[in-house]
Amino acid sequence: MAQMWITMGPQHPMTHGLWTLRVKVDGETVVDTEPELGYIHRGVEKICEARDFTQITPYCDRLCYVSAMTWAHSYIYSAENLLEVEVPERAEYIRLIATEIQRVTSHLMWLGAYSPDIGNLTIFTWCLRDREMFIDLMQELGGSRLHYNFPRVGGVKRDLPVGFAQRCRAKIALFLGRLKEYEMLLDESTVFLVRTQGVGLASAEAMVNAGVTGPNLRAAGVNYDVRWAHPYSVYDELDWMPSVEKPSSVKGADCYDRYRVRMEEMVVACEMVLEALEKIPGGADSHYSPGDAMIQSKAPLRAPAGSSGFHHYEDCRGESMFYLQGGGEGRGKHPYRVSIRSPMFITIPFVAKTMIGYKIADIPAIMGSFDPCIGETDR
Amino acid sequence: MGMKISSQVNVAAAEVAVEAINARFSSAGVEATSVQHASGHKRTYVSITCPPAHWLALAKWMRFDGGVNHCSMITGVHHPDGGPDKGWEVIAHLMRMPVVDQKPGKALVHDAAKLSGKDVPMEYEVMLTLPQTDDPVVPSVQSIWVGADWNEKETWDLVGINFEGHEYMMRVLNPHDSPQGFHPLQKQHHLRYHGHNEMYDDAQGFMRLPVDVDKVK
Amino acid sequence: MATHPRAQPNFRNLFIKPFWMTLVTALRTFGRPILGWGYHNKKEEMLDEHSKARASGNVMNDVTAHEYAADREGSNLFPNLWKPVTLMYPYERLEDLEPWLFVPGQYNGRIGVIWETCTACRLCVKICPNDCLHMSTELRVDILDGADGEHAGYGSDLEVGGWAAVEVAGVKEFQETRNPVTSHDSPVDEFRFGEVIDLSGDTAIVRWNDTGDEDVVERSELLKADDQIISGRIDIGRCMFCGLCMEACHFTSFFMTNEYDGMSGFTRQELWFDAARTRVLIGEHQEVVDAELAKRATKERDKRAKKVAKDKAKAEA
Amino acid sequence: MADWLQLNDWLYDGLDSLLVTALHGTPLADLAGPMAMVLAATLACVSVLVVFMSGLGVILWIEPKLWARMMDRRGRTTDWRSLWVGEQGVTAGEWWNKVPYGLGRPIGALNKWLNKVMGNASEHPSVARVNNRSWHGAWWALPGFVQTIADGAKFLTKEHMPPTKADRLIYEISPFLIISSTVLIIGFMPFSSGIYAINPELSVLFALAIFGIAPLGVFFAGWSSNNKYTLIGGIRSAAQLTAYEIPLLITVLGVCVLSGSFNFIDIVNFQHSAGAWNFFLMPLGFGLFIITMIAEVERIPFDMPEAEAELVEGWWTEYGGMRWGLLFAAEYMRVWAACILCTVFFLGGWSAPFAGLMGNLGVVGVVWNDLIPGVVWTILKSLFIFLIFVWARASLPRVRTDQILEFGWRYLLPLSVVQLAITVALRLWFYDPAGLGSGSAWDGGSGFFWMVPLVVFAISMAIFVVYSIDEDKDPPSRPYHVHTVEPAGTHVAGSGHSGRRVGKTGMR
Repeated sequence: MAQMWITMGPQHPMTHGLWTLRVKVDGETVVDTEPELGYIHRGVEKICEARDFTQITPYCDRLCYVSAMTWAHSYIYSAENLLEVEVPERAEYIRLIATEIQRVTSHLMWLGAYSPDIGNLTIFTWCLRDREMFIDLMQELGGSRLHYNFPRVGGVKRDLPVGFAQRCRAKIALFLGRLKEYEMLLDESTVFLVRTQGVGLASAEAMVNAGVTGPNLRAAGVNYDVRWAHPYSVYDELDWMPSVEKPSSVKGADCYDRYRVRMEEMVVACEMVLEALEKIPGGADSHYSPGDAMIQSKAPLRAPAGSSGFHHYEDCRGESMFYLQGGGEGRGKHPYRVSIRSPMFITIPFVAKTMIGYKIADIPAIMGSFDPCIGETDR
Repeated sequence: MGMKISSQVNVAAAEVAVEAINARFSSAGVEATSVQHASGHKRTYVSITCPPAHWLALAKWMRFDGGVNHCSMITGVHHPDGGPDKGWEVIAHLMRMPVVDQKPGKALVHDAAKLSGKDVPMEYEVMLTLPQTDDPVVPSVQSIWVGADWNEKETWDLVGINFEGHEYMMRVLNPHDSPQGFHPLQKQHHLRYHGHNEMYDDAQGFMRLPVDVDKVK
Repeated sequence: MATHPRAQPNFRNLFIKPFWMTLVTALRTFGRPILGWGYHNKKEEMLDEHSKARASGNVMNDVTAHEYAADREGSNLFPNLWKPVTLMYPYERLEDLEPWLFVPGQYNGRIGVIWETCTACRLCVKICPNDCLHMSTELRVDILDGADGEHAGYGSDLEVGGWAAVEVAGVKEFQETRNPVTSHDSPVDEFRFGEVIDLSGDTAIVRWNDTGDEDVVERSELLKADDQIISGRIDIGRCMFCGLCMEACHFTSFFMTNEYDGMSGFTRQELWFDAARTRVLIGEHQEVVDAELAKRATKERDKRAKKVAKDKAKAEA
Repeated sequence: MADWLQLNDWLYDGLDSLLVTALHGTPLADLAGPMAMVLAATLACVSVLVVFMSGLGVILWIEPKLWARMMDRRGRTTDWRSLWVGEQGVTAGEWWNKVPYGLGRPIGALNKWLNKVMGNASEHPSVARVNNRSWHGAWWALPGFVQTIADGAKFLTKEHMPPTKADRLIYEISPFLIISSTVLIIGFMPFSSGIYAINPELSVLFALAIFGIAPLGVFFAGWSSNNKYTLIGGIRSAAQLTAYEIPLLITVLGVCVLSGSFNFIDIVNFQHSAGAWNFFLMPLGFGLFIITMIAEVERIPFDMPEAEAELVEGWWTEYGGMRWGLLFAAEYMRVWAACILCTVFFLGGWSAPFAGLMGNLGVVGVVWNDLIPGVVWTILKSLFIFLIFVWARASLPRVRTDQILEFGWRYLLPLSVVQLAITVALRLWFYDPAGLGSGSAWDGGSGFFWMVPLVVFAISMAIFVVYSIDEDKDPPSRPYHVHTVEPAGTHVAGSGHSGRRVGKTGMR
């Protein structure tokens, strides 16, 4: 049968960003794929080599513009590892609250973009309407809607604003009710199930070997999560369990399982925020001024040559990691080398290969279920 | 029941892993130590220094006997003034994850407290150092961990360290037609516009004057 | 495997459930103003008293209270049917409707600078990741500092590594006679500046800036000079509103105001904000200047008290 | 049964007598009859087109409003607008004064009056600044209605850029193939007993035959645009055509069998005389008709030829300007035609609902049944059917191409055959004037015949409810599951690449 290469991208509704997927198609069936990344490669690693440790955080916000808070914290934990800095307890709780709200925002953005890929455009406005609530919370906390520059080496920029706890609890309570509405429109819709179940199968061991982690891996039935495997922050003091999904076929997790994992992960994140608001030392309604010892500890500015620090972090899309080497320009004020592990840079080529054998209409369903974010992919 | 792996279990697992590697590879110049993180929960991880020649053997052993099933990241660093024996450095970060294929309808829910032996998640850091050379080459582990495939492509693309045995090495982040030998993360490349005080920048050149600006007729 | 209890591809889910959900959402949009459901369909109990007080009682704040606004098709007969929700930006502003999002200290808006309290220490220029801040400074002598009378300063004294200045002879007379409008020669520098290398007793070693040679000078002749800011610019085109300059400044001269609009221009030069366009609210400006001067005054007073105490202790020892 | 608005009769008789008397004694006298015939026919067609296009304007406005409500938004609300209002007071000013010979002055007066009555006197300065717009309009001016007309007109200004290597002949013909076949359908559809363009004996046959031509035009457009995406879109449209055209025709055949004729007006008359709409006599047929009609006009959930997610714009991609505008209008005309067909077949066309019940309410009954012309009822019922179409678009995702084909062959076809069998049985036993049954449902009165629709409807609803609430313990194996060709995720790095990367630049 005649086969032809179709170029899907760089501007294409399926790509959720700027990259190209060349697909060899035999009729309607996908025979071979080949991803093409690097369209928005800004050279963040090279820029960070000429910046202080505090100045790098705003760049890490802009790595994945949908979940800026998680990426800034991913960098900050590895910078603290390099500079050997202790973080006060309250700052860790504030960081946890900020990242978990950001996780919910990121998953809502994913759901809003995923369902139009399959054809149901109504969910898009529902998700953005609810995401707006959490974006308001982040704006109170970080100062602007998407990029916050919130964490500092050794603590956070600012304490929880006045009245934040009450708004947070009210909005989370409202949102947990909204999730049931999404499920009625998606889970209880045969057409959605038919389009997502049994599509894009990927087994757990193949995914781990290929470097795919996070919700995509937990969809294949293993509750592996960097937050408990390599603990950081105060995750071990909260009572939570990563959301895991029983795979639906012997070949592993399909699009529906990945969808279910993220829906439950939103619930788990909300419960974690509520629990953190109770357990936060100093109380959720007290407000310490910036630079206070409760939320920021002193941190050295320089890292000696030859020192190195790295930290594995659970981003909304997988395991992100920063590897820093100290002793760069400015007598060590700048890092010598910053290396960023982007989960989606490894996952997208894997997903491209997972699509072989399915139909053209399944390409957006499969690719969308892995939640690609191209900002972090190209760095 | 907070999901918590106690630090003793973590340290013990690290010790076991270190002994296993040293027992197997110390003759070949591979040296493994268990190192403690400097901040946060002060977890212990396995740090291995290995001569590039034995990297493939060590990788095979770690993959099939050590249970290290995930290649997290491969970083290349360029040390132009690191002395004769330290010109380039390749740091591979690997992880041992308790992940097994599941039957349909079954999920493996680990209880963090009861993990033991090979199920305890462990971080590995393998450091390969290359002497000062213009053509750094390191064996490729693409065939062992699929995740290492695009990591190595990115490292060659940005830092210029070749991976011998890597199929279809191509540029992934830089444009495909960037010149041969252009690897931006090498130290001889410097940032434009960095540090100088020029107020306005005219990147697109809108302000350039026409060629014949001073011609009268 | 469907872990959601009702997620089965059966006949009921083919269209009944999805249809029912969209119908409920549609009917809910009519019910909102009638049943008194507030923002996002729930009563407004998510506001604490402080924010509720700010948000209510002002006609500009209550979208439903607006009788008419441009681009907005209300309807008299069915006000609840055709009442749009969108915020009509130029005429309604989010900081009126949700003031708790724009608390002045907590919003990363336009940079506001108090130029009076700036001591040209360049910490902000160094900390800015995108090199947006540019400052031009000049060596000056604060002649009011030592003088008495209403503007008497505390008279700061020389420090090692600081700047000192000597009056150039004959310049005062020349200044009187020179008519700046018609004279053809450039104004002569009134002072000669040098860097203080060493202070011992009443003599000081100064390396002059213009010639570079060092010589010993009587302290009484030397005047204290420092590097004062003349003009500063922020390139808003490159600024990413990260707020690091605000944190780096020790003298609270930098503020992130809560303005998010009005920062646009047609060329890059138009985006260079000088002192005029980085103003802070007048009241706040005055507060900050007074607070900063008071802080410096107390610091100076403590320093002098400590010096006096130290001399007295040395005298007794 | 015939309501008072017999437009066709008025036209034909009126014009005939008018021309005969006018041309009496002149050499054209004997031509008066045929001339009247031609003139009346054109006027009939024009009146049908006007009714149809006014309905089309309304549905183009209803869809975004209803869908927006389902998206928890309010939909477009902009209304009558002066020509241009920009910032800094740039307005069209009193443009009506610039109309020559002072013809614009009444418009200005009307505008001032409306601004005064329902205008926008606001104390807020920035609001008053834009105050001289035309009056904002009120709810009865269908806020947002003008937007669709403005959108349509906008396409006239857009440039049409045919792709260079396109097959120009077919590329130019296919849009007109689609548009003309869509407009032809209106020719055969009656809006009420008196308002129709043509009323041939086999009008149902004509209408549905023409309805099926458009997907062919879609296929030609897709192929000739020399674009991979449009090619796939076109092929999908052709494949989809085979899957649902046959069930659609069998369902309509059922309707014709029950009413005994292929003429729209006879079908409606049958439903009136049988005392029950076909909706009650064949609810399964109604469901099948709606599903197949959604597939016919390629709307979500059967949206594959123009699937946004993967084909971006499907077979329309290479069309621009008014060609695209006409194609867009043609798509909505087909949806509107489908709604009217559904009304005529299943909802009793122009007969007032609850006619019997309202009939004995005295004055109200008279107004309800007789005073309101039939065309109003047809349009109202069609709008209701259109709401179902929009409701489906808002709630269901898209189905894959192979799933449509499987769904069409495996579910729609057998069901439509079953439906045909039921209608044939009904026809023979109850509704056959000379048939087996002792009498027929028409002469009513005798015995239980008015019970027939009730019983049929009750049985169908019972089956529907039983099917809906069945708690299937173990979920049935999915009918349209696609088995993967090659187990995913087991590829070895580098193996999948098909040996390209030949050029120096690595680009193919």
